[in-house]
Amino acid sequence: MSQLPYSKTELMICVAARLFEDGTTCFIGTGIPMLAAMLASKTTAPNIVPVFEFGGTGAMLEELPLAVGEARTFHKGVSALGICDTMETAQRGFIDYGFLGGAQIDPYGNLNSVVIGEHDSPKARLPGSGGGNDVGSHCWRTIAIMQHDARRFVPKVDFVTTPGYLTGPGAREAAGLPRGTGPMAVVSTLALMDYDPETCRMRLKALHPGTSIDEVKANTGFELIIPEQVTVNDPPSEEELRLLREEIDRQRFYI
Amino acid sequence: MSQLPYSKTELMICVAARLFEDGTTCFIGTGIPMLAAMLASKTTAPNIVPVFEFGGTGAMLEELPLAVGEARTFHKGVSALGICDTMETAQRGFIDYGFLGGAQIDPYGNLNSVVIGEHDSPKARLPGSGGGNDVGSHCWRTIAIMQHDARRFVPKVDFVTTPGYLTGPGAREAAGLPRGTGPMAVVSTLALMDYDPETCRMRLKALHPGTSIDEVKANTGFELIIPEQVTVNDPPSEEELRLLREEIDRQRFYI
Amino acid sequence: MQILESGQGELIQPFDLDEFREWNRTRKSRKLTDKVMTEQEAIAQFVYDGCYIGTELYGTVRCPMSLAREVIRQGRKDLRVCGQGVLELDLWLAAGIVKKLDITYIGLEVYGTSACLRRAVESGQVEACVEWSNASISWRMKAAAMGVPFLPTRSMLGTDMLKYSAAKVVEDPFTGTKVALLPALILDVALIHVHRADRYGNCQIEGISGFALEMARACKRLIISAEEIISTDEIRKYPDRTVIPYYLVDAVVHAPYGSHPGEMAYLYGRDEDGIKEWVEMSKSAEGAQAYLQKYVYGPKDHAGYLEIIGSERLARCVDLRERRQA
Amino acid sequence: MQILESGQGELIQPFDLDEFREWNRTRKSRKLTDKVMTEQEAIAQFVYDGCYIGTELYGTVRCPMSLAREVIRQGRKDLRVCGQGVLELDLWLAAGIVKKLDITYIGLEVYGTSACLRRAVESGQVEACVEWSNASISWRMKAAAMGVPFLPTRSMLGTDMLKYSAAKVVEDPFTGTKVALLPALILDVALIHVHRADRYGNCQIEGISGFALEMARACKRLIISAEEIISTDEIRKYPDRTVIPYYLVDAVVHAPYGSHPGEMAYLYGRDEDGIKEWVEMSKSAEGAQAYLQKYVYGPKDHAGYLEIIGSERLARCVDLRERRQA
Repeated sequence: MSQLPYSKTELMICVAARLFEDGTTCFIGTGIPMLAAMLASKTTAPNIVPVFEFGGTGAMLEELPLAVGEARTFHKGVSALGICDTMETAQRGFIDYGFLGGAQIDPYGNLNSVVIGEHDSPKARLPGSGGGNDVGSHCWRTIAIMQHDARRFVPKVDFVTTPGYLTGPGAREAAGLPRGTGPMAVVSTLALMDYDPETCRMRLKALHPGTSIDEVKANTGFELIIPEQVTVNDPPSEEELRLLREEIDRQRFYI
Repeated sequence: MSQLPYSKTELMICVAARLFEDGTTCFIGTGIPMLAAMLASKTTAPNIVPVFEFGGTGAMLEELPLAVGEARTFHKGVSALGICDTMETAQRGFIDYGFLGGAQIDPYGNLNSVVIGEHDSPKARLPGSGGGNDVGSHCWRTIAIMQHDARRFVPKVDFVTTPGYLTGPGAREAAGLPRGTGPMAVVSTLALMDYDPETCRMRLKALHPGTSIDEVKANTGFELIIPEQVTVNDPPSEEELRLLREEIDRQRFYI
Repeated sequence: MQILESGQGELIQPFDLDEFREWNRTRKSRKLTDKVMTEQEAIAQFVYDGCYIGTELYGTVRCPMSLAREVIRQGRKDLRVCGQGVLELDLWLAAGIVKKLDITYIGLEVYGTSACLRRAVESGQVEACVEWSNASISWRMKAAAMGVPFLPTRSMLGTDMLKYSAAKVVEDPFTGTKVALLPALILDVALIHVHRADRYGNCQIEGISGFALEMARACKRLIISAEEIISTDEIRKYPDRTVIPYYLVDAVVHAPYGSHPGEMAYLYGRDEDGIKEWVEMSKSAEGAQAYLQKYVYGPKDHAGYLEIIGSERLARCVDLRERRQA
Repeated sequence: MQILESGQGELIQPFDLDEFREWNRTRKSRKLTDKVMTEQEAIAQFVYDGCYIGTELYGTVRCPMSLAREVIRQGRKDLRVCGQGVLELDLWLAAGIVKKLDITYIGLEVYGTSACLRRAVESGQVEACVEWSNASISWRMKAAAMGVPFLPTRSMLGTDMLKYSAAKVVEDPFTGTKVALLPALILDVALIHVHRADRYGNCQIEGISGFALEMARACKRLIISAEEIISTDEIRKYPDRTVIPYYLVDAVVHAPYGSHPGEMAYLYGRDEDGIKEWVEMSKSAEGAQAYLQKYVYGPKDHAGYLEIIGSERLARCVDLRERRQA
């Protein structure tokens, strides 16, 4: 990929940014989601309402926030209360989309960010849920943004931190999670995935330019549904790259 | 009493005011408690912290509030949030005293301010609990301020709105109310009462000047405990009367 | 954790959290749209016969009185109503438009009990009075605002309040102590008066916030009246002052002196003569009707009402306001 | 309403609401007493080995970093700690003073995972990690702040989070839906950094309040550090800005740049170089110790720390601050 005029990360950010629906509320986690939200707000979704977990709502994203509580998350915002207000707003059904990361994802979109291995004697202790579980529980639709490899796309996550479709159709509702919620998409370094509405299992939707179905399969540790129609995502436009490089992440924290 | 240089109401306010303990938090209901709190803050208890249910805490009582939510309840206050904050502060055990009124009181200090007669076909519909039940549930000690007559001091209230000692010793704790709480005193137009620690029943403590034990008994609809020692309350001092008439209730809403 | 006691009061506004979520998803725009309209338009559009409605704070303090009068003027009826009230609920009771009450306190504070409440309840015109304490009703809204089905409390335990409420007593599974569970209260319509709002509905309140934050988050329709309409730039300058964000709001009504004859902290004091007029006239059913005729049915709208009051009297209320310390 | 599922995580801070009430009655003065003291005095007086302690907000944002460093400097150990952390909990983990964790997130945000957390947990130095989501831990404090034993939520349901927490799942007796009950969390000690406080502890915060309101009301001892000490007259001018009233507070520490290397909204931005220095050094246990030596054990106090940072660098942080819109 090195000869391409953009990195995998830049591509992933661009594809994620295009998923933002204008005029919706979006719960934004640390990292790539922040870049995607900024890019979206400067391109196709100027009227998204970013919500950051520690209280910032409706900020104008003029500078890239590096943390979900910092001043940029409520810069010229419409409100700035606290985490309870934000999370309760989500619990009441006011947050349309949640953008998340994780260390592992399974075919039902369950995410792990707690441990690799056994909980009480872990091979690797990961940071923990943070707001991830809450976002996955309460937002209407969630979008995961992940590096794509077989160690991350696993048949069964070591620990279900953030609920996807859990064990399949009806499982969220049976567990008491709000009706009609669940994962919508995964944006990886290789492709865009969605979920089959019948089985709630992950499905390839569109390849990134230069990626093959076989490459995606080889880097996925479970059987991904491959529909007959698989499209190809547009590469980053010149304008998208300019915005990312010259306005959004000038200091290159991520790209 | 008409030849006395003060009214029964003035006397009642003065006796109530003297019960305020300096340096404590006091939940103040509408009416007489407000006058008593103001008088206390200008005399023996300059450092009481008045708490009003809709959010005002630590106000300087320079003008008589006429309502528990008005600006005077947080005038130069230390905080002004909302009713949940105030009531939760009480539920956490931060409010020492609550000053209350009611239409009926029984020997255990239970207060009624909901109905006379049956709830669903009342002889008289009264205003309702307001914050009364909450104050009686959560404050450490409550003080009732009442007109004294046999229709108000009854063997059994028609409706238990605000919990006193309920049915007697241990009943509050058995019901789940916070440990160690309960009524402390009743200030009436005739006397000051407290509660016998053994039985939790109301007990005469001190007569108002010019009142006899027989008069109190005749105006009490249940058997009041009469201890061997019954003292007499001091009449309003000149300074107390001056404060009440010239500073606190200049417009004579109450006195 | 079994149920030890259930209040026999009717849950007069049953709730469904998932349905509320769906409402909030589909009926509440996230877009910044201009919501400024008149009292007439707001009440006509959002308040309907039989709806469950509430007002914040209460009649003499930062209360949406211009909206409360308009509800009567438009002939809405069979309302199910929550809360405490001074004046505003009295007017509704006098107008005969209240069918059921989740009641905490309806009275005249310093001026005693409410004759309107007595007439309406003792005659059976109000069909149900379900009892709650002031904190309990606020916590019921807080439950809805949090998106949860109930909140526990130690209020109401051991009393007849519990018995005539719709609360339930359970044993806390962590410590074994008894607590009352208060069911969430999701209002159909809420009316809230604030100091300042922008055209989209972002609101600021000065002084105590009563239960405005909870109620604004616990309703399906929210009508805001505001003393002043300010720019969104001003809102964005102090996002930490926005207690009600725009996406909760359905209508913004510019209502100067909207709380009259009640007060508005730092802006104007209460109109004691105006309050006393109601206190006196409401003692009889006829007097109450005469008052309604004069102040509610008579004037066409809030501007008409203020004309009756007169600018001199309003100016006196301004003189009486509490001032910020210099 | 039976218990459908119980998390197997340890309730590492059991609670007793009546005991908390008694504490609040007898150990929290209602008097306005001067509580200003140094970091050394506050930590020496109120933080003890084995106590359950928490910090608000987190390392890079309005975090009581000067207090967090002093806890290490004084050799406190066996701490039981709640929450999410960036930097501040990293320092504690590196210093080996944390025994048990109610964990939500410990990491370095933009800079990735925490090597200190990995070393401390994978080695068994931290004896227990009980899992909670960010909202859940805040709601646990909110339960304590409300004086109730639990709050319900729809977070954590259906996941391993519930299993490794100390929450319980029940059926809501009003609607039959499942909810998780989160047990109240009453901290022994809380550390909170604010923009302004008076000498008694009345506090104002600018911008988001994180979970400061909840934590301040959910602890037995509360140490406030403040960028600025202001007069009580100033507090009384805007009582609606007091998010933490004095009676909750045990100590007030004047700590300018108290959140460094994190930011303080409207006052100073984050010191990226300072944060990166920790990110790099903390990758190895030795590096982390060297950092502690340089910035924690080395300087005598917060003033000494600020001398090492230097006024030029602090001035650069001020230049980077977000400004209120003109």
